[in-house]
Amino acid sequence: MDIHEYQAKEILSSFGVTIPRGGIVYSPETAENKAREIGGSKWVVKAQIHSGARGKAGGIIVCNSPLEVAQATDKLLGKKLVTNQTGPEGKIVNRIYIEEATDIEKELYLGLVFDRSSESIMVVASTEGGMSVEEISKEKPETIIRSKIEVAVGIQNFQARELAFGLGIDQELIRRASDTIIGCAKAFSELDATMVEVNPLVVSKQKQILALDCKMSFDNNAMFRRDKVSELRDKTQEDEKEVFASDRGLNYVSLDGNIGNIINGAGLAMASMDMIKLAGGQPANFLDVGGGATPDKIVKAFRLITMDEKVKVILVNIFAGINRCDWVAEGIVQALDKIEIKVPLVIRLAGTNVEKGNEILKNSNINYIAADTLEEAANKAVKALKG
Amino acid sequence: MDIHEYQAKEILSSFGVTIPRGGIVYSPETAENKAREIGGSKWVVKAQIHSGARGKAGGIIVCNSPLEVAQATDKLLGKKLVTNQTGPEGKIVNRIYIEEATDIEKELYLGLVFDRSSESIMVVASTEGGMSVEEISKEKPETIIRSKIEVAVGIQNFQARELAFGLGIDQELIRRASDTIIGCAKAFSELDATMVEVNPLVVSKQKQILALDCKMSFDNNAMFRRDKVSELRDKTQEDEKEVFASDRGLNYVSLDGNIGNIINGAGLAMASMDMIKLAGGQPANFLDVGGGATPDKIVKAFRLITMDEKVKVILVNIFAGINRCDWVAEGIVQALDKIEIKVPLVIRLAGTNVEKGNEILKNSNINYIAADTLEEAANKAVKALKG
Amino acid sequence: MAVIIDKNSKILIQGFTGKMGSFHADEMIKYGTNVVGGVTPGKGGQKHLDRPVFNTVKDAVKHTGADASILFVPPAFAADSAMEAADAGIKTCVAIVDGIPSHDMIRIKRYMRRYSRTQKMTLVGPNCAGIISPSKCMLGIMPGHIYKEGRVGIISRSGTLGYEAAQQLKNLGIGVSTSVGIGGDPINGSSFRDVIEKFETDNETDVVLMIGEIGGPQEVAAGQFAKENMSKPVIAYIAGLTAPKGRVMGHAGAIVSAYGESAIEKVEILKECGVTISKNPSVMGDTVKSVLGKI
Amino acid sequence: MAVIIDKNSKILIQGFTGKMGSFHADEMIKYGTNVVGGVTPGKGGQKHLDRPVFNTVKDAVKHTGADASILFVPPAFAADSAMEAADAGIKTCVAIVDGIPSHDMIRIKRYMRRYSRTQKMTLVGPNCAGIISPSKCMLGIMPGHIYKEGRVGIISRSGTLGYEAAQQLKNLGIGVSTSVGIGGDPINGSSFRDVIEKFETDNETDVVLMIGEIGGPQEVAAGQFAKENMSKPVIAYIAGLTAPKGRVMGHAGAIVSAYGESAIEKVEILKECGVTISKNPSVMGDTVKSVLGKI
Repeated sequence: MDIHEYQAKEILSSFGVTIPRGGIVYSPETAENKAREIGGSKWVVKAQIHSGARGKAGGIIVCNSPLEVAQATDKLLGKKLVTNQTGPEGKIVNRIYIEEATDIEKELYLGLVFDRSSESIMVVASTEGGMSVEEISKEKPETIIRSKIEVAVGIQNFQARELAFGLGIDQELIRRASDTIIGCAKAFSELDATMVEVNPLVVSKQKQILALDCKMSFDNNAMFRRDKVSELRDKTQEDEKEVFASDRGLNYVSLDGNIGNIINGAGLAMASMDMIKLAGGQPANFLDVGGGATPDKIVKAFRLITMDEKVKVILVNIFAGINRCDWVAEGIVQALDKIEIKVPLVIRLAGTNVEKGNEILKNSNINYIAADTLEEAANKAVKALKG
Repeated sequence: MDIHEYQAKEILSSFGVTIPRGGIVYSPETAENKAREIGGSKWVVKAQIHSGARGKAGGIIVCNSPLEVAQATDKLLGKKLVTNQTGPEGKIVNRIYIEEATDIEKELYLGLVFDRSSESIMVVASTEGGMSVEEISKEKPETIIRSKIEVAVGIQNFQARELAFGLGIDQELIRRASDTIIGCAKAFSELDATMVEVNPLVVSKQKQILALDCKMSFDNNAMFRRDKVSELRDKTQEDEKEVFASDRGLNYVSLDGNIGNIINGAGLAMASMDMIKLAGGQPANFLDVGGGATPDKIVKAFRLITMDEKVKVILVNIFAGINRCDWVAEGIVQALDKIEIKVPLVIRLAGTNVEKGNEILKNSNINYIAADTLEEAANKAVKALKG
Repeated sequence: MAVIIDKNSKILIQGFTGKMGSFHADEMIKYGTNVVGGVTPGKGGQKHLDRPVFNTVKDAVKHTGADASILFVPPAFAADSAMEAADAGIKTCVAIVDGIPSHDMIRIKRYMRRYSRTQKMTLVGPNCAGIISPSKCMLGIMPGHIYKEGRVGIISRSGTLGYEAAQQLKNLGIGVSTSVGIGGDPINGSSFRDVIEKFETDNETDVVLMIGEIGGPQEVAAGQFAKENMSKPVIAYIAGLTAPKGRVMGHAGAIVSAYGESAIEKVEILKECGVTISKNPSVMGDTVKSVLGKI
Repeated sequence: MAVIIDKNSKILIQGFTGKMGSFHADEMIKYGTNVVGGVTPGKGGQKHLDRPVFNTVKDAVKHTGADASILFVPPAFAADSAMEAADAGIKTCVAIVDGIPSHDMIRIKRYMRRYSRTQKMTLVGPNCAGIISPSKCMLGIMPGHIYKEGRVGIISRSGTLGYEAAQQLKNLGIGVSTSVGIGGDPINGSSFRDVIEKFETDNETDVVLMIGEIGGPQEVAAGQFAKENMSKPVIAYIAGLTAPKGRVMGHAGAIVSAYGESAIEKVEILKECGVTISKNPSVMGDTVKSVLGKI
């Protein structure tokens, strides 16, 4: 789960990270007052969307008066911003964060992620703030320094200090920089985060260490114990179909192709997508209805796939284990009783009671193309697409 | 560092342990109102001293009216209570804790200590609450159950559950009992405790799990980061000479004998005491002036030893390492310039510059018996005692 | 004796009396698995599926001699249950449960460091199908009948893709020694490398089929181990050639976030390690067959 | 090569520029110890005692090749410094500092579990006098001149009692291979058992003198190890025969709280383990001498 910049800033601030003065607004009217309340003579108006690279997309505007702040807010609110991370459809701006402008002396990068190899939390830092970590890895890999947090004891001062010295921070600011790093690490550990990024982390001309842009992601699996974090979810920033899916216990990822998939199991779903590609087609989605593949889930899956106008063929691939094929087949029949399908439908059943299942499908009045193997299913789907 | 029962209860209560309603008073006048405020029809008036076994010493009085509570408070306040843990001089009662009486169904024992073998925290529990853990170990060792907390992750629910089931607690109270155990473990870990004891932990007739008596001790070495805990220290409960010593960076333990010791290093101090005993004497104290044995510390040590009227001979045993014997000898001469000694004084110096040191002592005007070895020093001290 | 579990394994069901636990315990019993009892705190002393229920794993081990367990507890309680099993002396624990927080998995790993190598429990999963040694023991939720007894070891992150492989093998008349589902989470109890190492020493296994997917370093680590230490052939299929970068593909662990984590990169590295690649998921069985033909 | 440190050990002083660090670094240098530099965060780049100062241990190791360090930092920062040393690849770290919280010591131990056995730093102390291999290397605060070079290994919880022993030995013309002060705290980096094991394999040591005291299980654990694994004679003195139960005798670890922790009980158990007991602290040297006479 992702949250907005201003939310990440509020959280990190409560863990001792210093952020510029700022506030959130939902309308141009309140923006002007907010700017005055924040004070100073220069402000940054920042569109709150779940994406980086907002600057290049026009989502960040520097203003020299409260009036300009109001105008910038007016310009951004309700707009769809397209960045290199949002996809072509972009993301809508519903909230604006207004912040005092900072005199930047140095821009640094600070990120925390899980390190799957060592099964610990990895702190990544670089002197090349402002660039994405991918860009830094490519263009300035020598500037990257890392430190593994031992989860049994949490981050240690020496680690934060090593990173701070490694970033070339002045002696007198080492302590403040260490506190920033430690604050981010504590927030990561204590809130079930999966990612914390401060980019840029800046040294201001006034010799402050400030988190200028912050990003946090959280482990969906841990939200049962993170009520406060869960509340920060903003569904307007997510793909409509993905929200629909996750609210119904389906694993769905929207893709660019035109062959819709309904599959049980994430591995089999990826494998089916791979087969579609090998057969010369393009999957319109990843969709895992879960190991169980209950009739109920299948109904929901059809409903979801038919929401996607790109879909020109639907491929159902179910490997029935404990749930039997006959039961799955009945689920499909039920689903197609409720939902009208206007595109060709390829169905491959495998596993327990496959014969019975195919029998049920055959004897139903649904219009479909049967397949026996994964390969056959993919080939038939691509063929159906081409007419 | 030890704290009072009521303080331990307040702390544990903040960690989710349920305690009976109660309050602290310092005068009989307030006791009556406090009893009314607490409510109910039966109260327990408990003398707050740093010792267990207060009941047998008359420090706990059950009362049936607020008036009785006031009378009991009056009786206990200012009194010296002698328990089997206080030594013959007893401890003074300056604070009274008034608590609603509990209908006890079952008394259990719950304790947490460091386990030096496994370098973890050990939870010890028994169905035989109300007895001391030493008594339980001796008389009902089969009732003792243990669980080691892995410090890397803290106490786990299953451990608390195993203990609760192991104590024979009813199914419907397992959760409450687990929470109590987890609360104690968290308090232990988060506050640098060295001991937490709830004895008895009771199941009331009203099916509550209540901490009826609580004890906590803390790591003196960690008090630099435990301001809140440090504040709870009550010096009136400590040996006057030991307070004097610890306030001055000396390690002092008051003992029953009559040969006073001034030694550098805890190991050497114990060894010197052992030698005194072997020579037929009894040490009046353990006193380690620290490895450094600076003149300043030696002055303080003499001041401390002369506060003890039992002392009939003083034995100084300094093994000079980095600090040289000549320097130590000058410290002794300085000390005896300021402090008058009325008992025989045996001095053994060893280590760096021992000849110079002995020379300085010899040429001073102090009256002392010189010794070369540990054994000789002890023998001479015992001989001096006998006249 | 099969590689991890066997006919004689004494199996405990943690979360025995729940819906999932009851259903799958029954399936396991029907398969012939030696289920000796279960644990549901607060229901100790009852009988369920004709087997005793205990309040704690320690009690259950004491009374039944159980040496393996399988978890059917909700995600919030899974870490606690896994640690309970480890502390009670269980040797193999399979966590079926999907949705354990990553921080909890890391905590379990840290907790387990208290045990010496020889005393340490083997944790398999979470978010996995479990382990099956066909005709001997089923400690999982797979459809047992699709597994023919034989000499191919299977390790799979995905459940259904593992079934797909077993079915393909069976259709070709090839059997399985043991199939281990290691699960689709980013951090799991046993890695490909851990299990592949067991198969190398297993005298019932001739070749190993590794079914991986995008995300994480485990397939590569196993490949490197195989290159340096394995005498048995390893075949691999990696799912997710078409998966876009930075998106989670169903499995929490299926996300490409670093070099070497995409399917193409994994395939390249595994090839360099001498692993035979199954080009697509339809030919996993055929690929194994051709490798078997060569030994 | 002496057992833990040697002439060639490259020594780093953590807390180099402080009063304690400066004083003892100077003493060590005078003794002939190969002090290559020190660490004081914020003073990197300066020179102190003619040696370079670094901001971090990693920097220091990188530039000097240091493999051992000694801590002169305040108790509040000691745990952090010890972990920093471990993470920087230091092989032996002596923590002189007195007053580290027990919870911190436990945390250091948990932290160190991240390193494999061969990569793990040997931590000695805290609250100890350090290590000396006479005429080779002094990594501690002891008076170096009281140690004669020889073939007796000394392990002591107490600093001054260790000096007493070295002096007694010297007076008898007996020398010391290495003396290790393991410190008087309840939880320490290296136990008697850890060090006695090193002495067993040290070809410069013929007998081991173990100077213990009341409290804790370490003397008994070492005795049991000696009984089962040692070919070299072990002599022990246990201080605190007259110490009352339940009181801390100076050293935070010197408190009798369980069976087997009093001096009398320890002596009894050690005797059963075949350890020769020095009856009183005045005859530690004589006892070693008589044991040496028998081999």
